[in-house]
Amino acid sequence: MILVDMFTMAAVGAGMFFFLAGTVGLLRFPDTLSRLHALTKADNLGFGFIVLGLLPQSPDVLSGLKLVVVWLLVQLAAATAGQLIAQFVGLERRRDPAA
Amino acid sequence: MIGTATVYGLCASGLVAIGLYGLVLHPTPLRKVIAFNLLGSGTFVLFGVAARRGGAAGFLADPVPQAMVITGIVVAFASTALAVALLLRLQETGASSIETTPPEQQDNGAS
Amino acid sequence: MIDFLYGAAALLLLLTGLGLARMMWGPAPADRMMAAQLLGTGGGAIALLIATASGITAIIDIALVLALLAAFAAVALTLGEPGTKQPDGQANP
Amino acid sequence: MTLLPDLALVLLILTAAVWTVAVRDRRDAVIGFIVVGLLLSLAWVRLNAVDVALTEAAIGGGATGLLLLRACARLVPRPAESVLPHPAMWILTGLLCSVIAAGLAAIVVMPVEPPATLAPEAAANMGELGLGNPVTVVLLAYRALDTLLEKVVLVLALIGVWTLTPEQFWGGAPASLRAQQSSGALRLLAQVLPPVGVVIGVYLVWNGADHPGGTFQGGTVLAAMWLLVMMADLREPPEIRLHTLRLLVILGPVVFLVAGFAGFWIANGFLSYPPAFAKPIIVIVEAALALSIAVILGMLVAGPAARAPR
Amino acid sequence: MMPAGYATSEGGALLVIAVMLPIVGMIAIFALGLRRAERIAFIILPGGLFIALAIAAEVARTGAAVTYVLGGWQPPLGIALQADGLSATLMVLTALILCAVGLFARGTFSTPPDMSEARRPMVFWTLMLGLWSALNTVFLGQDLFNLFVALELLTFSAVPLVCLDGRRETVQAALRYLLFALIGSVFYLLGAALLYGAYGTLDMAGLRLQAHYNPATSVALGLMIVGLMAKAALFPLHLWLPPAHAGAPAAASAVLSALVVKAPFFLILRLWFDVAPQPGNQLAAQMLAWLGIFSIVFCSIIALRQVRLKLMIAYSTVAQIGYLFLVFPLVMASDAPSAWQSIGWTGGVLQLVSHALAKASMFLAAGLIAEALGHDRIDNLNGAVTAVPISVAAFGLAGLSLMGLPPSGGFVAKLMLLTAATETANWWIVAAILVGGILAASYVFRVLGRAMAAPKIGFKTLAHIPLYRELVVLGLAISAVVLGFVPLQPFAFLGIGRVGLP
Repeated sequence: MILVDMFTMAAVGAGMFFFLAGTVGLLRFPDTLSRLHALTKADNLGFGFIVLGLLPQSPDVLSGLKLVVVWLLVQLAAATAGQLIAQFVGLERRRDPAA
Repeated sequence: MIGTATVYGLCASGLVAIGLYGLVLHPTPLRKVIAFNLLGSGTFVLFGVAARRGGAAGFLADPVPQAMVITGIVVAFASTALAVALLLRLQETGASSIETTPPEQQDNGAS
Repeated sequence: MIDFLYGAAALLLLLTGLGLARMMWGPAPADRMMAAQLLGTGGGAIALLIATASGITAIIDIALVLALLAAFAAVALTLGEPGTKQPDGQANP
Repeated sequence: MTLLPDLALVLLILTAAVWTVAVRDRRDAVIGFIVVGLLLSLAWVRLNAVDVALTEAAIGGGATGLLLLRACARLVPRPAESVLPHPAMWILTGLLCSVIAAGLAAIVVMPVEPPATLAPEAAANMGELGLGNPVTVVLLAYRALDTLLEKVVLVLALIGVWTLTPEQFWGGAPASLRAQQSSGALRLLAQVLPPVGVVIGVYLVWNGADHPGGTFQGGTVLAAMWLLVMMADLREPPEIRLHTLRLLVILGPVVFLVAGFAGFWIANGFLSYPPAFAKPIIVIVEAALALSIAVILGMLVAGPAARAPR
Repeated sequence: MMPAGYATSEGGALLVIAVMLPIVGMIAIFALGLRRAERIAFIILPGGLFIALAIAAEVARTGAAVTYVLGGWQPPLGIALQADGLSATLMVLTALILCAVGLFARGTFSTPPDMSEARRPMVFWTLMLGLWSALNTVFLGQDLFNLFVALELLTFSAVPLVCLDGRRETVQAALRYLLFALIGSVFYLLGAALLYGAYGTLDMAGLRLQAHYNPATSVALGLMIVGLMAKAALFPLHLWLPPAHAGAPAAASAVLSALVVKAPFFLILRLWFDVAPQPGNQLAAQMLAWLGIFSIVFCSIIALRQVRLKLMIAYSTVAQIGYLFLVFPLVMASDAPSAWQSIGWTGGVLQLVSHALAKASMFLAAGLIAEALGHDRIDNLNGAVTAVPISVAAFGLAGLSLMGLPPSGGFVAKLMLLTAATETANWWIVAAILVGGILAASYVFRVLGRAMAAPKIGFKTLAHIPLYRELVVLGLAISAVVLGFVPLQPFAFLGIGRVGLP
């Protein structure tokens, strides 16, 4: 039991670290595309580690399954949103090179 | 002693004030609609505070105000949709804000 | 354990909350949208942590809906005319 | 437990709200509003109102944001006209709003003892119906009339939006929701997500009888999936004269009305259910309502017809 | 929690049908091929009138309120509908006016033969029926949240009617109307949230038993009344009304002016006398009356200066609504044993009813005049009397009621209000009623003078108006006049089923 809890703490802690990294990147990086990169990292790794850490704590199989589905959906959303935002930035640059 | 519900009660009051301010002062309809939604959210949170305080009989929160909020959110969405459709139509017909020309100047047979 | 999870949720809220600053600074709509994106996924993670800590599994469904609609705002943004600033004459303090 | 996280959340919500109202650009304001919605769904979790949190997540994060962003995209960009309201005006308004907020705050910090609640009454009558989710019971049994009328409100809103169709386009299809630039990523998302989304939507409706969730949350998720498919240009919005569309719109209200009137014969009157069949009746009504809500919300976002019928 | 003790009475099911029948018709029109819109509406209209009359008869027969508890769930958990004398009266009024308007609109909103479906007929008839259901729910509802839903139903039916013809000004008016209505709804809902937080019930009877003076109650009722004032277009929140009511098609304007703005007033009345702790707040009553006085004087003057006929009538609506708000101090200061035995109360209700009939008739008459002449500029109405003589006559008869000249319902109503005001020494109200009457006379006679004048050379009518449409308008005007023959005393019927503290 203790071992499981320690695993959870470690994994959630790691997830928090990546969220921290993502937020810092979002705030500190100089241009939009590198900020986007940092954000995707937070979504992928941060969320992944938190789900990984919570999995052993889930009370029943359905909840565990839902956790995995949530993670998969976040991956998909992050990938798509990243692409779309990058495209959006590209379009914006082309239209208005000064920006 | 301030409880969790009270904290959100203050949140509700703040949202109401902010929404009302935007609703009164913004000249453009779209911004008014956004402000209306903030005002509505504040109102709903006020119901939520009553719900949370009313948790009893094995329920963590009183279900009656929760149901009212869900109904209210649906109605607020419908209002937003109608308002957006109206303001887009207004643009198509050539006006750009709700500052009307004085009605007296309109001149053609009504109905 | 429960305290740890609640603590983690609170910390995560603060972290993602900092992202709000990016929403305000901008400068491009894409930057603001990224902040919204971070709050969406962060909100999902917070919901998962609270669900596990409180034992109310229904809260996982909230994370599910948030994750399902996480990309929605970004998709909707591409409906817009890219690159056109659309000040609507509003200049409130 | 400490109140600090709650205070932080409230602070974030209010900051985002102030920014939403104060920012100049209207699209930025919409993004701000979406953020407020996301944060509010967490607030609803803290208020122990999981059903509402689900609704807020589906509506605030999905439907309303999409509706408003689409409006931004379709409104012509206008040069900034600096109509700064007169200082006296905004000071006065600010004062008025502060007074109202202070009044509300003064009332909410003094809770009544014992708390005013209908929870015990709601709990006492739940056994008869065999449903586990008290909010669903309130929505579909105790206050079924409100819910029924609210569905009529939705139908009327749709008619109201359709009224704005220019005469020559009546019966035609709404303007396309296609994205600015076709994108492989978007198309992929629109192919992968909807099957999952539909399962989740159905799950929310089904689960709503006994656990948080229900018709509106499930219906909104279904609508969101439909809209996604339309935005990825895999489907066009349907023509508003289509008979199937009309039938889907009224399916929910009709089933609800039939169940209501059936109460005159099989139970004690309008909108009452015989205890033995209460759960199946409510689940059928919920399913029909969810389908109608999905179609109505989708069509409300799509807007009035903008093309002549084929 | 004290159970309010509702019990379904014998004819209770009629109340459910009164609310649901229009909805059934609306859904049928929406689904069943819209070519049949008008035909379906003409099945529902007499049906609804019959139900309303049956409810009134039941109230009169039993001498008590008719009640229906939905699903058998006792309020405050569940919802009850209840018809007392006042709500039965208003339901009959609504049914009568809607039937008249339906007859008037017959043909103008029918589907052209070469189209499978047209926008205007479908929208007009569905919204009319939606409106009817909303009004009936407002009159019957006993639960403040149920009434919120009813008010929203009303808004969503009324707003699209304003911009039915899609002209720019009407879309603008509709948007403004919607925003005002939404602000009103949010204020109402805020008040409801506070009341629920304080008492754990939104059932009116339950609140009446529990409500006492405290900050929560006062703020809640204040917010709700302000919200409803915005919806009822009381000065200074009236700005949305004139463009909205003037822009709608005549049939819709008639319903909006005659009925829709009365629903929020009815709710203010109920909040004031059925929910608020008694005795009511003297200061608030005086304030409402003062706003009423401003409405009467200010908007009558503006009406006098209008160029277009429909806008003039719309401003006159705001002025006439002002009279309704005079009721509060008059009833409170009266020494009658209960509010509804005072002459001010009866006068107020009579003003509501007679204005509804007169204003519906006036808007319809204006519509016919505009159809016949092709415009509605007041200065150019010469010859209207030769084109549509009956409509001009109806306009004049309805005008009697607005001016408060005998014989008319408006005369009796204003006389009762005047009597109540002199009895209670509210001299400002006396002055306002007299000035309002003079101003109304000026704007009505200005129109009549033009309409009776000889036509200009080359005058021709643009459209032939079928006789039955003119007769409908005349019928409404005559009923407003006939109300003038009621006795000058409180009606017992209006007090049936009204409970409350002495």
